[in-house]
Amino acid sequence: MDAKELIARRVAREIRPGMLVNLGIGLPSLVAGYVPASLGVFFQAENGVIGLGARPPEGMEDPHLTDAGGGFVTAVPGAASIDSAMSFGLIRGGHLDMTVLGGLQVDAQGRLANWKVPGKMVPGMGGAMDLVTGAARVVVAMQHAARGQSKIVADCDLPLTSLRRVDLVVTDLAVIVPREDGLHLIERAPGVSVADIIAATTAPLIVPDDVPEMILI
Amino acid sequence: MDAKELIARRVAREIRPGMLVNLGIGLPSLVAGYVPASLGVFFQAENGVIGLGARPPEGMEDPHLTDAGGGFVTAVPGAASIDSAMSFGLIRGGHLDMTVLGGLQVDAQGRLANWKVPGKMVPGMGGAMDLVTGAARVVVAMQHAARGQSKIVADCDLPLTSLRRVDLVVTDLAVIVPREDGLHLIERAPGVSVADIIAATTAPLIVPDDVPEMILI
Amino acid sequence: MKGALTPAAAADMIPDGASVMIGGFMAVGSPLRMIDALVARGARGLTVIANDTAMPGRGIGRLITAGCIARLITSHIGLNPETQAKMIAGEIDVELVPQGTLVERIRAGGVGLGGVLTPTGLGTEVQQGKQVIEVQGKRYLLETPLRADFALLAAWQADYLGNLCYMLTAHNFNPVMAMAGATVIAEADSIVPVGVIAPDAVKTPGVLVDHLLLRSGKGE
Amino acid sequence: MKGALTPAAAADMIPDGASVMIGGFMAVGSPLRMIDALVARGARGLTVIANDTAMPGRGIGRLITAGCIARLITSHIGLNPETQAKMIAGEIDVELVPQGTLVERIRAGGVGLGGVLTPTGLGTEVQQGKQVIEVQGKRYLLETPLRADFALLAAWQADYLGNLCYMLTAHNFNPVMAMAGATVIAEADSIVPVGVIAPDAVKTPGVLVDHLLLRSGKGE
Repeated sequence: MDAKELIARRVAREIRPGMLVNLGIGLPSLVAGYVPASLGVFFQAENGVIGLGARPPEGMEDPHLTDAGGGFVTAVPGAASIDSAMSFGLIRGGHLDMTVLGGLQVDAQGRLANWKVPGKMVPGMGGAMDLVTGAARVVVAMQHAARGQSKIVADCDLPLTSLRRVDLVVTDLAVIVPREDGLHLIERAPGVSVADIIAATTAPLIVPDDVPEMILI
Repeated sequence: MDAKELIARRVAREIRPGMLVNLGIGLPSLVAGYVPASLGVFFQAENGVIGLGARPPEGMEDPHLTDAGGGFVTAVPGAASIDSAMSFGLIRGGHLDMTVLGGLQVDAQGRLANWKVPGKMVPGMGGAMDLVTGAARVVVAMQHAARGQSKIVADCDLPLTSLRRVDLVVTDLAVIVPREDGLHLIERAPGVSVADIIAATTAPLIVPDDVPEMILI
Repeated sequence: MKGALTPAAAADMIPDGASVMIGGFMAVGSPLRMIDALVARGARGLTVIANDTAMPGRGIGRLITAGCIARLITSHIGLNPETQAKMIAGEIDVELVPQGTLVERIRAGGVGLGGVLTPTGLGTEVQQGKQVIEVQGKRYLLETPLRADFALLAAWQADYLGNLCYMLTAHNFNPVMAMAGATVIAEADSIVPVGVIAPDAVKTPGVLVDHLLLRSGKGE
Repeated sequence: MKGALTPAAAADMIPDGASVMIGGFMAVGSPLRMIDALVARGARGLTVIANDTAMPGRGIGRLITAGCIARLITSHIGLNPETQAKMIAGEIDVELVPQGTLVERIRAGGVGLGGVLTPTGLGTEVQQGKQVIEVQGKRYLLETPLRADFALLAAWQADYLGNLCYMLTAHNFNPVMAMAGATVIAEADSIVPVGVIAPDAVKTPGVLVDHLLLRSGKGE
């Protein structure tokens, strides 16, 4: 299993029956593939649909029905079309139960940076700032390191997405819960030791005596 | 012709082809009856329809289609249902070409009072404050006097509806244009003299040499 | 959507003293079965947020007559002399709000905005006690957001996920209130199976609705 | 509605240097014929307000490639490296705005509100140069309203009064932009006679629309 699949399968376990969930583009969008239909979860795509369904069969795509990355999708029975004002009204107004977003950095205060690398890459924040500010629960799904550098850092040196402390960070090495007193390591990936995680992390971690292995869907 | 019909017929002349017009409840609502269908005017009822039509035939009323006074109406071809947020978005956003409202008082600065008589009658402002603030053109349609008292006064002693100067006042005696320098008398009702109007008005009026008689639709 | 309720069960969920938004404009688009159930239960001390109080004997007018309401945030009570009389007698505390400001305050509450900057009411009694904010050389009143413990809605059609459609002038305050109640209860003229309402026809997504009333005649 | 135009005639109405809102999200729900006509006319110096610039060769991406845009107010340019390169080279002045803030700023402009009070962006780079307003003990950024000389919309269905319906995820920014352009031009997949669209299906009332594009193939 590759790192992305591992992260997506672990994040999928966070999703409860009946939730309204927004998945960011890229890695987070893989999570939908591991959420059983029986949970009755509704996925929101912030570009305008509640009740996002899987990719349609070849030849059955509709140019009016895409996800936030511009890829063709379907709609489940009971789906609703919404405009951008309603979409972000749901997000900012606290009606979204969970968002899963990618990250460039998370710091010791649990703050996320994911929209800009000054001078290098400026994709823009898109919906990320509203999602992190407004969603009831914010889950960051990202690789633990990029080009050998820890993405979990003492202080973000990249521009912040929000002052809000995210609720959970899931990486290919670990599951971390940011709390007021710091970053709590609560799970490790299969075959990864606590020492491996500490070595790969520049932020200080709070480590309990027992750090169980991730259970995956 | 009674006073209300006179006022409604004179106000109807203000309406231009293709306008979006809101008529207040009571006297102003009579104006619609004198606007030729050929003008292609759309009437908005602020409770939720653009393209208000006449009262339906007996037995064909629909409880989901009423005007702002709660009376049964119809919808013209091309009508649109709107919710209250869109309705007042149109009003406040300057998309409404004209509103015709009743009044309790208009003062020498052209300011309207029409929502409260302290201690006696407190209907509430409903949509009136938004209409007077936001409509491109505000026409007040009212009797010139009530219980022998002029309703066109030097200073409103009733609570104001808005600081905005209204654009036109049509009464059973006169047509008055409020401008920065005061109230200009521009027309008189059939058979009414300028002296009659001055006698019936406590606000100072600016009177040109020639005050023509109203032309009615 | 958590389930479908009888009007009586829904009224039992709403405690005395609760704040309650109620859709409708002169009783058109008001949840009439919910209102009757609140009257039947003898609700007391409610704070009601609604466009108007209709007329005596109709819609929200019934809550006025029955003495259910202690506080009222509304834009118009001109067609209900009972409301005016109870206000003047001090039995109901009434806050009068311009209609466009009222709907935006509810919307702001529902969509997580901190308030409304509106030119409406500037320089009038409505300004009293409020902050005036200047933006790009123009002055606006800062009006605060409104939320409520409950939002009671009327819809034309619902499905069992809680997706709602409204009809003609019965939309009015219902779509914005759907976003601003902590618990949202909707009564619909008809309830259809999931999948019957086209996505483009949905005006209030079901994720906002907590309970539907059972269809009239079921379980009553 | 004032009339139906060819794309070329519509593009001729829009002078160099104009501010233009353009609907769409990654080119879905963008007025593609209008965009091509602006490119064909060689428009220059436009200020474009839009959610994103799609990708090179698609939707608003074509305006970027053709050098029509001098200033851009947008939420996301991550999938268009040309936009990023031109921004870094100083050829396009880009203001990045959180998506929910962008849509509310446009709505505020369209509905006559003085600004938006949002928690989004507090304490981030987005806060720079902006007023922070405290309401009921919480802090919000004051974001200013946006309006434009033109709003260019895409709709699924229109009638000849300019009433518009949108389809699925092609709604996005179109309904709010319909309120915020001084002149509003819409292109629709189909145009039907007046009376064919049910009042409850109209998402943008025709009174907001100044011009429709003639149906594809007519007058081109």
